[in-house]
Amino acid sequence: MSNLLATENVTKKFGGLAAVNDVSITVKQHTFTMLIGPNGCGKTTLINCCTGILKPTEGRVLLGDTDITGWPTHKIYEVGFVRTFQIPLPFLGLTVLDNVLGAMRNSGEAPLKAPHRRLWLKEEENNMERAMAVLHRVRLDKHWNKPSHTLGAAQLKMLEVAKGLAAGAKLIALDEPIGGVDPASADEILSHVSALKNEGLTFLVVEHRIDIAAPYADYIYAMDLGRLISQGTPQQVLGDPKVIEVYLGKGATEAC
Amino acid sequence: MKSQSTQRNLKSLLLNSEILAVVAILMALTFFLTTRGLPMVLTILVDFAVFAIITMSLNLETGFTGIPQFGRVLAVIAGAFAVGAIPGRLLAALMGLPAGLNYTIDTVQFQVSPELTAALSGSWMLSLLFLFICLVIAALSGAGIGWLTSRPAIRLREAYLGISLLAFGDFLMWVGHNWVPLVGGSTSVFVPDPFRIFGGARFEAVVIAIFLAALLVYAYLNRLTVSPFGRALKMVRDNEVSASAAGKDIVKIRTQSLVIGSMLAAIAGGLYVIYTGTVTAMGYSRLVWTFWPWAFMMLGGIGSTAGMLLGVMVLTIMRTLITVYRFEVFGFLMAWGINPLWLEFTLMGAVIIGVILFLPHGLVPEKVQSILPASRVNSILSKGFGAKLQ
Amino acid sequence: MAPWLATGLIYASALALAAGGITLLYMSTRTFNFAHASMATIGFYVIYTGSVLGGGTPYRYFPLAFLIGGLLGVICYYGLNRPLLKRRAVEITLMMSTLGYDLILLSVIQMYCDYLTFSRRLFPRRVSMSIYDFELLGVSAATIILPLVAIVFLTALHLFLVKTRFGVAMRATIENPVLAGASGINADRVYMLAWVIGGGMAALGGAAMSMAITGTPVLGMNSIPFMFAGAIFGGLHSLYGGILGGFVIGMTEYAGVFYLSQIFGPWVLGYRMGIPLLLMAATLLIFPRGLAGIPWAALVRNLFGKKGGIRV
Amino acid sequence: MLKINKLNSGYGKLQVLYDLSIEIPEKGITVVVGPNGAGKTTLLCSIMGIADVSSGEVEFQGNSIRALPSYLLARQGISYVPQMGNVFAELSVRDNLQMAGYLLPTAKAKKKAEQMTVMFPVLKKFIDRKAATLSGGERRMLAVAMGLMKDPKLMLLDELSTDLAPIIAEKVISEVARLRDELGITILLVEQMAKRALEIGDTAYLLVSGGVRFAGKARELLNEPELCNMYLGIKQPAAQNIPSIEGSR
Amino acid sequence: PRRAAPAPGPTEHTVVALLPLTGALTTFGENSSKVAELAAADVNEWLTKNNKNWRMNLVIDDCATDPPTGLRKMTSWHGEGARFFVGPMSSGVAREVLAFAGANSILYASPSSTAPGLAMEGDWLFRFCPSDAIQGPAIARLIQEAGVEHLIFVWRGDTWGDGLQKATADALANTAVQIYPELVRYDPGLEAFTVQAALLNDYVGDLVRKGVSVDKIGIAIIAFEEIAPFFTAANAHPRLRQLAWFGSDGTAFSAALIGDPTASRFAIDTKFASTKARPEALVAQSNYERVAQHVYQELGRVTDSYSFNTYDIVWSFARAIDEVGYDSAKVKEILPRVADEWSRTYGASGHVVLNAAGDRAFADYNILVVNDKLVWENVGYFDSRADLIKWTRPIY
Ligand SMILES: Nc1ncnc2c1ncn2[C@@H]1O[C@H](COP(=O)(O)OP(=O)(O)OP(=O)(O)O)[C@@H](O)[C@H]1O
Ligand SMILES: Nc1ncnc2c1ncn2[C@@H]1O[C@H](COP(=O)(O)OP(=O)(O)OP(=O)(O)O)[C@@H](O)[C@H]1O
Ligand SMILES: [Mg+2]
Ligand SMILES: [Mg+2]
Repeated sequence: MSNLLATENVTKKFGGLAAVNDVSITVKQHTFTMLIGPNGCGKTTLINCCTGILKPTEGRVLLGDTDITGWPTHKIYEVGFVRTFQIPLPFLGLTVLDNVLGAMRNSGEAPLKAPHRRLWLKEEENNMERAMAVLHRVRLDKHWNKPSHTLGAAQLKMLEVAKGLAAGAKLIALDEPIGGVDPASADEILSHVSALKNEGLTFLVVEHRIDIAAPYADYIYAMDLGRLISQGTPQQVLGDPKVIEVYLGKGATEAC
Repeated sequence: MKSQSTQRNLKSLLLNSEILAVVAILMALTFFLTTRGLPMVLTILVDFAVFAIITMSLNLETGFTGIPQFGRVLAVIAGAFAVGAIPGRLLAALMGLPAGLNYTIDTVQFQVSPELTAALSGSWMLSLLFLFICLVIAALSGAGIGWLTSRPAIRLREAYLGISLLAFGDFLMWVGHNWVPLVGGSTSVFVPDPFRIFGGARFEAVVIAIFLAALLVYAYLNRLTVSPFGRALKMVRDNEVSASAAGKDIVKIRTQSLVIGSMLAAIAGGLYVIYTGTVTAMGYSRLVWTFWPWAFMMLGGIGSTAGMLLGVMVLTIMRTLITVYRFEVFGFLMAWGINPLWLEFTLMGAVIIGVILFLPHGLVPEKVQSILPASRVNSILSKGFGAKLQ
Repeated sequence: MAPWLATGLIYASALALAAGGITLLYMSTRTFNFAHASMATIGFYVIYTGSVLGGGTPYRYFPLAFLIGGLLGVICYYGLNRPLLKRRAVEITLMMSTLGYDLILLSVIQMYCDYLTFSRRLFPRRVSMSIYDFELLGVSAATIILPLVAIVFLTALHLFLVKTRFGVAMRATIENPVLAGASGINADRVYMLAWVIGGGMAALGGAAMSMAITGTPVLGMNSIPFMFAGAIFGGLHSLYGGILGGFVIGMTEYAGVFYLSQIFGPWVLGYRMGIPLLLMAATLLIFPRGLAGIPWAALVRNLFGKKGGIRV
Repeated sequence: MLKINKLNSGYGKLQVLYDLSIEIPEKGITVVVGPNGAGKTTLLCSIMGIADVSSGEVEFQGNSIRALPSYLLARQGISYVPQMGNVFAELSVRDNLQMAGYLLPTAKAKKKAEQMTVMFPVLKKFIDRKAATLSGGERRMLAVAMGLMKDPKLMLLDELSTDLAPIIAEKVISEVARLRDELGITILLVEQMAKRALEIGDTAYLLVSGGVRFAGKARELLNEPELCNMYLGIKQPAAQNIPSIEGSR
Repeated sequence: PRRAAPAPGPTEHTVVALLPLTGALTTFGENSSKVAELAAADVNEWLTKNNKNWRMNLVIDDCATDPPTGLRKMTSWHGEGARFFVGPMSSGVAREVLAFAGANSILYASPSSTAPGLAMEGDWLFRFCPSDAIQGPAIARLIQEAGVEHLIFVWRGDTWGDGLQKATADALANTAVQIYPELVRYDPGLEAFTVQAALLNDYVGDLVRKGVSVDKIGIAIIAFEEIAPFFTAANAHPRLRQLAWFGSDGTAFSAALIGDPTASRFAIDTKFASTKARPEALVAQSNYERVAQHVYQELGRVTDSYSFNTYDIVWSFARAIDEVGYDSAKVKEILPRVADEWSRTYGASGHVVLNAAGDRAFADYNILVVNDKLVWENVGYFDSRADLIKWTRPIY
């Protein structure tokens, strides 16, 4: 398995605070890689640095062999790397389905082509089929035609995940995909992600609900205070005393 | 199953807002035609058509893309000034008449413009060509100003952008008023009239031409926005961060929207000055060319192109009625020393407020629905979604 | 005193008051108040009517102008703004609704002028308030009094917002009314107070402005771009920014046109509104959040060669 | 303390809750659990007068509070921590805390804020930063702190543990238990970490599709394997208290 | 209502007065609207007395000195069937509606548009006031009479101001008067003039430094009601008070000037002289007094010179319509003749002779100054045919 995403000594400073400090991780192809760590340790910031929302202060981000450091977000999307947001950012004026369709590629987005329906209709239909399938998996298919501002909190989270999954990328970063989602649905979403992984996609997932998510993980990175503190298979990392101390807490120790 | 779906199609066709809008408009016009005669209808139509184009362009930028375009007058001015300044000069230069900086000076105009119009009214070919050139020049200058305004639009947000545009709209008007070689400063410049060739039917011809232009713009915008492009615009409007994460180039999309919108508004400005036959810089005030279109847009329903037509039509008819019937209906106010003249402002204000309070989404609310035709959506839905992914 | 300075000072103070009101309303209700135009005009007509019919100096009627402006603000709040805020209307809707209100006020102003013209035999459509002014320390009193009024008033307001929790409550309420309510903040009172003060400031601004330039029924309508420009130039997230912006816009307009026309000739006069606008545009392009958004500290640090980039 | 009788409510035309009746006993923790979209948040919104209540009664300490605006509820001692939008993103952390203590005397508010920064040291560290720049979990901590500060009689807590690292989540939940035990505050807790919540809770309601599916003692719900499995994703028998990390598949 | 007493039997013919009731020219618009009402009432009285079978329905509308608004109002009223318009007052609006009026056979007559560029043959616009090409020489002559050798121009930058300034400058072209090269043109919307006054002071200073004596310097100001704030601002510069200032018909009889103590004092000190079209030897039946009285009664002010033209326009329309019916094409043919005939006896503005372009052919100008009692006083007149000023009380 080759490396799909690699960060090389990425550092991000906000004023004096180094939110991410010299972090190098690699995400191998066709894996479910998890990123864990206490609140504010820099997980979201790291993903933001990888996807162009923020520019790293130092270090490089590589996607395959391409250096994508500092690229704008939409260009990173172009090369097959999408992300979802921890706090959902839906397109409130669009329907649930259009939210998902909008995250997919369609050549009808060029203003010169847009007025000629013939040129993009087929594409749109295929997209819709796929979008509906994804919505089905996150249990939003019933709501496909609702404006997204009428969804509840967890449903928005699922929509956010659906947008990521449908985008047709090879690497998908999910920032807390199951926060606030009920355990049954959470399992369903993650098993879907797992199925996609088996079909050839790669995932980088941030999640606090270790009990539900860890079983799906192939590899885990743990961070604290902006630095990597542990990495390895789930067993190794979750058993690591450092991780237990800063992240999992005593309660979890006993279980392991 | 099949008959049921055709029935549903028929029903959705009837409830289709565009069709409703067209029917309502036709009914209003027929009413005026029978009760007040053709001139009234033409009067309404020409006002309607010019402002419909402007309002639709505003809707593209504001309703779809979320740019607070409080400087609509900028693009209208660009089109009007360009058509006032350039095509006439070109023609004059061709004919060996003064076409330089002094072309716009009152006394020169006074000699040149009858000759130009005479030349145009002699040849269909020339008139048509001239009209075409006017429109192209208007479109180009509109696109130019759209591109220019898109530069700050990248950096400035919301109110900052809206108010900057508003202020610069005022400023551009003053430039036209002060810099004589542009459009004659305070003493307007004449636009050679390509419709003079219709002789006595000139007014009717102009009205029909502008009306057709408005319909064309409508058709174009409708096709342009009911498409993935339109959806991308709305994504940018709703959430820029999320839109860029979904692969949309915010800068590019905002620029595209501003360029297309401004181009259309400039064409409307160009058509308007061809219709009036003159460009007076001071005529391009924010009240008329920015705020009225905004009011039309609010009434029509932000984000809905068909709504724009309906909104402009309703308010145009209303404004005409207010102008004409003010004294008859509200004459009694004179008893209290209130001049019904001012009711035009009162009523326009009341309409804006009423619409916002009681019809917050306008006459034709923005449609939240798929851009695919309903039949295709249904067939996809009926297939079930277990279908394979990727 | 430079010839432009007297008028410039009055005009700039007036703009500072008006722009401050716009900023206040924007901060507290997200409403960009177009009705500021007519409220300002009404402020002018209050002091005009007072001076003509009631006698005495115009300054006696400034408090009344403030009150009437505040009243107009309250009407706007209960009639328009409140229902819309309840509905969580978007910014442009709020903005447009005040345009409707402005048009209605404008027609009321015109009707009132009709009344003054026909029943009172006055010339309300073109008024030089300066003829009601008196002389103080060798200059017209307005040159001294109005900047003072502006400074005192704005300082008091600033202190009120900073020293009490009201200022924070105001920003909190508009950002998240639900949470603000759950924290025990009475949104109604916050909004209403903002409208009283904002409307009052508009009227004060209009009244002050009429001491420098001719009062007409479109006094406010003609100067509203500058009030707005002042507000955004200063930065909409800070009251002091709005005040500063209004002042700078007013001063540059007068000073700029004076000095530039001496250098380049009188043709510059025609483009006078461009001077503050270009300054504003240039500033906003570098600092998109206006004067109050300029990281002065970092700038100064940079100037003195210390490391650390400017963050905007 | 809080009594809800035959409540019907929703958003505009959309009805979410149907004839819902719930009672919250004084000085206890009432846990409301249920799958997504069941209407838990809507329930809290209806109490606070944010959702549209079409019929039914809401009584707080014997008085109807159905028509009261939320600021008056706050003044009666109800503190609400929403699920989303629970901090003032554009304000600094300090101002957020100040707003939370809006109803308290200034000195007391200061002291309380102090206490909160002791409980969540991050807040102290970031006291002058805009809340919008906090990380997801830090935001949630701020929200919880703001809720705790208000010195309430009744607290409505919507999904406290979301976005929190397990160690913090545990801390927050035990803090909730402490509030009840030491200060005698009545608490209505909506939680997705159902198991943990039910362990500390006294009364429990299981909400499904806008109706009550189970009402009773919290421990009893944990002993209903079918409900637990179907709606709460709790797969182990109740006896085994601690979540296992690897074992569930 | 505004409609002047229509009787039930006879047909009504609509005449629309498009006047600026808002915007910069409000005062003129108000005066003219009162006068138009008076004229319509007089016309209808005459029609009734003579048992005519039609009545005039006069409608007053506001065009706000704004070209698009003016055009919209005209199209709306045209849609209602109106074919005759009194106004618009400003040349800008008059020009905006030119093409529309031409294409739709709408006859309109302006009481006050003076732009030379609108002097076109065959168009549908009549102008009952002389174009600037006639007033310019009057002001020029006045300037020469005052013994001024260096003239500084300051004027209102709109169609009217630009036109009149140009006409005056043209008339001065071959005289001994030198025009100062810096030309001060200000925004028509401008309401504060400290900067302009300061500039003028600089220019005077410049001339003085070059050795020109102050009594050889004059300032021609072409302004409307803003003359009052302008003088207030100029008053701050003592040197400006020593020069001779010249006005135009825009400032003649300005009520604002009289009403402002500082400004009127300044006008007295500078012998501020304004020109105003002079009714040619008014006959006894002239309606001049009647119009002046009416406005004074209604509005409590001295009316402006254009309002007399308004009165004559309404009557000329009425007489012509009475002759050939409500047919704008026919009226267009006979209007010059009718106006000539009627005004010879009754014209409020004196005898109206229209030239080939449909503009008032010639006119004499009264010279008006503010006297010590703060009233406008006529001190002489300019004879346009002889190109000289006949003083009744020489001021220079
Ligand atoms: N724009 C910003 N300005 C200043 N500090 C920031 C900004 N964004 C994030 N931070 C800080 O950087 C640190 C890392 O934040 P980040 O969002 O990456 O945390 P996280 O690991 O995702 O935490 P959580 O699990 O709570 O979401 C936090 O302390 C946060 O407060
Ligand atoms: N503002 C709203 N407008 C319209 N419908 C809404 C709104 N908020 C929620 N809903 C709908 O109400 C239903 C119940 O939502 P609610 O948020 O109360 O569920 P919940 O039990 O809190 O779920 P979650 O676990 O997601 O928090 C959902 O179907 C949702 O789509
Ligand atoms: Mg995070
Ligand atoms: Mg919820």
